[in-house]
Amino acid sequence: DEDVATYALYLGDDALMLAQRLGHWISRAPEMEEDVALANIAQDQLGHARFLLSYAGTAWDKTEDDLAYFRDAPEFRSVRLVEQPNGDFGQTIARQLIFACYQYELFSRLSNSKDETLAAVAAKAFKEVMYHLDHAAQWTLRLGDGTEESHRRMQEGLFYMWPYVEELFQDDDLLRDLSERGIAVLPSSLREAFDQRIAPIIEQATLELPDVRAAFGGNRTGRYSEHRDHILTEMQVLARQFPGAKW
Amino acid sequence: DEDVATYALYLGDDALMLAQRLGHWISRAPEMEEDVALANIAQDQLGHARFLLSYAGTAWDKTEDDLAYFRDAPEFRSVRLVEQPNGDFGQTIARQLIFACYQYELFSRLSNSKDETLAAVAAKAFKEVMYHLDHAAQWTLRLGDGTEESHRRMQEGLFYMWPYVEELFQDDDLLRDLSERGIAVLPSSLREAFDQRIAPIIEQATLELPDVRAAFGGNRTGRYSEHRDHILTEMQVLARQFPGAKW
Amino acid sequence: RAGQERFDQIIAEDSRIEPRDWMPEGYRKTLVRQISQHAHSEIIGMQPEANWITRAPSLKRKMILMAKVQDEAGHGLYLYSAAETLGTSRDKMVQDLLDGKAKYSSIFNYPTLTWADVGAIGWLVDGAAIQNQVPLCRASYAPYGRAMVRVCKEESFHQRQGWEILYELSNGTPEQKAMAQDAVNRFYGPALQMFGPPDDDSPNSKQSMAWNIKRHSNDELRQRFVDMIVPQAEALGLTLPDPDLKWNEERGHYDFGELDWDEFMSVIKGNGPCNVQRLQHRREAHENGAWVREAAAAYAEKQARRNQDAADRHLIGA
Amino acid sequence: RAGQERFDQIIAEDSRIEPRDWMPEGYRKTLVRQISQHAHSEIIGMQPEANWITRAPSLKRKMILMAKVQDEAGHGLYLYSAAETLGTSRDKMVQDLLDGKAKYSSIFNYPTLTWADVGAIGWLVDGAAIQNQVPLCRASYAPYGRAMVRVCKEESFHQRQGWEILYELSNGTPEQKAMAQDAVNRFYGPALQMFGPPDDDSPNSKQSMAWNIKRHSNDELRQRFVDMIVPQAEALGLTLPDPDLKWNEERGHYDFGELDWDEFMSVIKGNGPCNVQRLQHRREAHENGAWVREAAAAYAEKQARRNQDAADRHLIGA
Repeated sequence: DEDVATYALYLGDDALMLAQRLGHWISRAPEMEEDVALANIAQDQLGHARFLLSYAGTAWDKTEDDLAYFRDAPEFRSVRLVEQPNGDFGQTIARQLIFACYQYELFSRLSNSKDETLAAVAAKAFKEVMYHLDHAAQWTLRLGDGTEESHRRMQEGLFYMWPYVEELFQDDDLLRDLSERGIAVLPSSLREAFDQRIAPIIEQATLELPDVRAAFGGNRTGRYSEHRDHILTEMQVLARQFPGAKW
Repeated sequence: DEDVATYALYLGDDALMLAQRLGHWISRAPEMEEDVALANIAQDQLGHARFLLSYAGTAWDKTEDDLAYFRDAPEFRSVRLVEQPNGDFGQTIARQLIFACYQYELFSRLSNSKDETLAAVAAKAFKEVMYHLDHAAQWTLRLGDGTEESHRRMQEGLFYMWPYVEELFQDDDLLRDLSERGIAVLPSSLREAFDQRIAPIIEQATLELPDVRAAFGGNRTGRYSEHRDHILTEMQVLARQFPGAKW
Repeated sequence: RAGQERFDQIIAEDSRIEPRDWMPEGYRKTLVRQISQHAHSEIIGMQPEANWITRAPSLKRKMILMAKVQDEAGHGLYLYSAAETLGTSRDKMVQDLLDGKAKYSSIFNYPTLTWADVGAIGWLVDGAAIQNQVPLCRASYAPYGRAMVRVCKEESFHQRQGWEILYELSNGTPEQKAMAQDAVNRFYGPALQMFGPPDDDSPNSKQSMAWNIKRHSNDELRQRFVDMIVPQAEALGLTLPDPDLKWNEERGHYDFGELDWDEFMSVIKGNGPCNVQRLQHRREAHENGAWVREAAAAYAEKQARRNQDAADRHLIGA
Repeated sequence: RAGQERFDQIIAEDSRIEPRDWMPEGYRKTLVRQISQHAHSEIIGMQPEANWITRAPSLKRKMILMAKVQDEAGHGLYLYSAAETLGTSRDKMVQDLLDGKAKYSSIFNYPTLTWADVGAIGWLVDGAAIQNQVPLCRASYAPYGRAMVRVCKEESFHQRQGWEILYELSNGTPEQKAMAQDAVNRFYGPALQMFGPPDDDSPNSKQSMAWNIKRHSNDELRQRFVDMIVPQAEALGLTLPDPDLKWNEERGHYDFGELDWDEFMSVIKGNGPCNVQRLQHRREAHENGAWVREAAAAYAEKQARRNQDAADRHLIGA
């Protein structure tokens, strides 16, 4: 079913891009414990990505690596949030907080999908995302309610990432159709729960919900971010240098 | 003459890598005037690179773009200094100062090469390098003798780049042979003039010559820097995505 | 009173106002706003194209692109200088930009997703800019006019270079041609919107025209631009993404479809695809450069003191 | 006096010293130096491999590589903890590293130029590390031994994964095989040098062996390592870059050629290809993270105060 496969690409590409971004932190984190923690989260996301891309690939007779390494930028389906640069640690935590809140709501519902494979991956991912959310929330508190500088940086991180929140909850025809069939979760249906989950964390961290408008475009279409091509350039370079090689 | 062509690659690859590094500054410089200045220097270096790679290509029936875009990392012949990351502006100025002093001495002598093409490009490049040297020296003075922070950063920049100075002056069989034929300038013959040119600038800037040892390896061999592959990944991505295409 | 009369006379004669001349406050404010917005557009406008400098697919294209983005920095500098003659400092104007208080051309809030976008920006965005700017060379405020003369000379190169990029792509492989068409599809509408809202919705235009700053209405300029690019698109072998576009024999112009003004207003208000990204890039450059600018200032001050000391010593015969 | 006797007895019995036990200053210092160097090596050793995380050529390899570099961070943490039981704080040890006062294994001053280097590091560098570390699981200082048990378990995975990378390459395309051979050529000598200088030039070894910290001499360990990797190299179909390498029937060991000890000493003294780069990478991470660590500390303090206030209020019945 190509529709289900495309949906798996939506979710898998998100996880892959985020894993790639987080992977860059390893050996550069503010504490050695964070090298470990960020590597953990990166591996979880990469794990989701591998599972979802492999599943998507069954529809087109492609492997996870075919899909990860041999699609060009316009063919990816990720949202712009996960493609945003790491920036400083505050910016990364802002991205993590938003995405973990979103994935928490998504996977808790997707584990009831009528598609058994998606239900299984969501159930597994949900347990991991609980940790990601805890990690992001703890750091949001520490940074927001830490020093003046950390408060400013964390607030700026949220400001930078917030334009890409709305895209997480945009529906399209494919999603509407799959959710009617009980396979996908309709993104718009998650927004309220997301807001209720993230707002108290931001408030407790003495931070403010950013007053910034949603960035036009996105919606998993050809209107992706300028960053995507840079991410893929690095990720795909070696695989493409030796097409057909095994590793 | 493949030896002459290889020598042209030595010099051309240096200029190309540096142009690529400097090109990244454009739109990110500390003053808008510096966006202009660094773009200027980047274009000069790219101009040298194009001339030298085109000349080298005549020996193998290759174009400048064949050589720039379709060689892999081990086939490049650049020194490690020009591959070093931009870092902050102080680190970039340190790299500029060292390389401009080197190119100043190199081109002033190479303009007497018995190879007329090399002599011509050196004569043209020499005039440009006078400006690069002035630019780097002025900034070295401002940063070294500016604020406490700028002094520290400029000193750290020199410290970071200094391990790669010695490689600029290393001879090899090809260079010895070509210099006996009056075509190349023997790098070791430039060292004294280089030291005499750079030391007073560093001193006047209230900075110290770094007490750090030369980095083993290099010598335009397979022992290049970890950075080279990253530079090429970005530089070559599009050309390689469409092999044979015209632009 | 005498100043106002003299000013009105200069305008009536279509002569030029110089910085030393008296001018009404509204005229000064309008100019500062317009020139600084123009300067900001040049500076922010560096980013979408600079995004491709390190990835340009041939060394020749890399060279041309670096020169082009450098020109934009240069234009920004001329224009800030022109605005400074009106009594507002560049620092103040730049700070307004960084604080999100100042506007810049909303076209630069769109991303450059492929190499073809560099071509589309050159052809369409610089093309529209020229259409806007050529009449500004005759703006009543002399320093602005002089700055625009320099800018326009370079912009026409840029437009030609953009057209050439698209020409090569359009005559290249099918993938290259598709890339070119996609870029034109994305940039066509926003480029037409660079002339501003339709005349009915452009309340400030009338006063600017009365002051001989603006010479043509938004819709006039837009029509000229469309008339210019249609044959150019044909020569490129690319389609302009407007089903209503067709020659109107009667008017002697091309008719074209309604533009998406909701999108335009929404991008202006801040939700373009890259508004936050563009400002953050500029802020980062500014903040990362703060220590450098401080060092330059400290050094200049030390040098001045040293020169003064030397002069003093000379004076007392030391 | 009683402490010394007790210490000597524990060593004589080949039992374990615990942090609460009395120990000679030399023993403590030797251990702090050795364990912290080992911890630094894990932390600096993350860099050459992390360099390939974003470029790993398959998702499976990317996953394994991330896990591996993560393990190294974990090993660093265990080892700093073990060293802290000897009374030196992790902050102090890390500061010594950042100040260039502390050493780490000089192998990490070599660059990873290709993907095959990740394999060569796994196979040769982790292989040598295991050879060094397995006997350390029985080191007389108990916390060190316990840390090494955990480390060794994971290292043997790593060596196997490195071998597998090289196996795939060696059995892949000719370019892949050449890449693998080139990596082995570059890492073989430095890997053999990881055991330290020849026994004649290793003055500290004797004391360490007397204290049951070290169990085998440098040359013994090196020999074992060579004996182990020669058949592994054959299974890989790769050549070890040593013309003097051959089986010695009489000794029951492989003979091998003299290593380049001048290069070794010079890399140790600071002129490896990447010494400055590795330290700067570490310093940058540390400095860029300073505000984060300060925030965490400030937040922890606030929380402690809040808890205290709550407890106080409870106490006074408020």
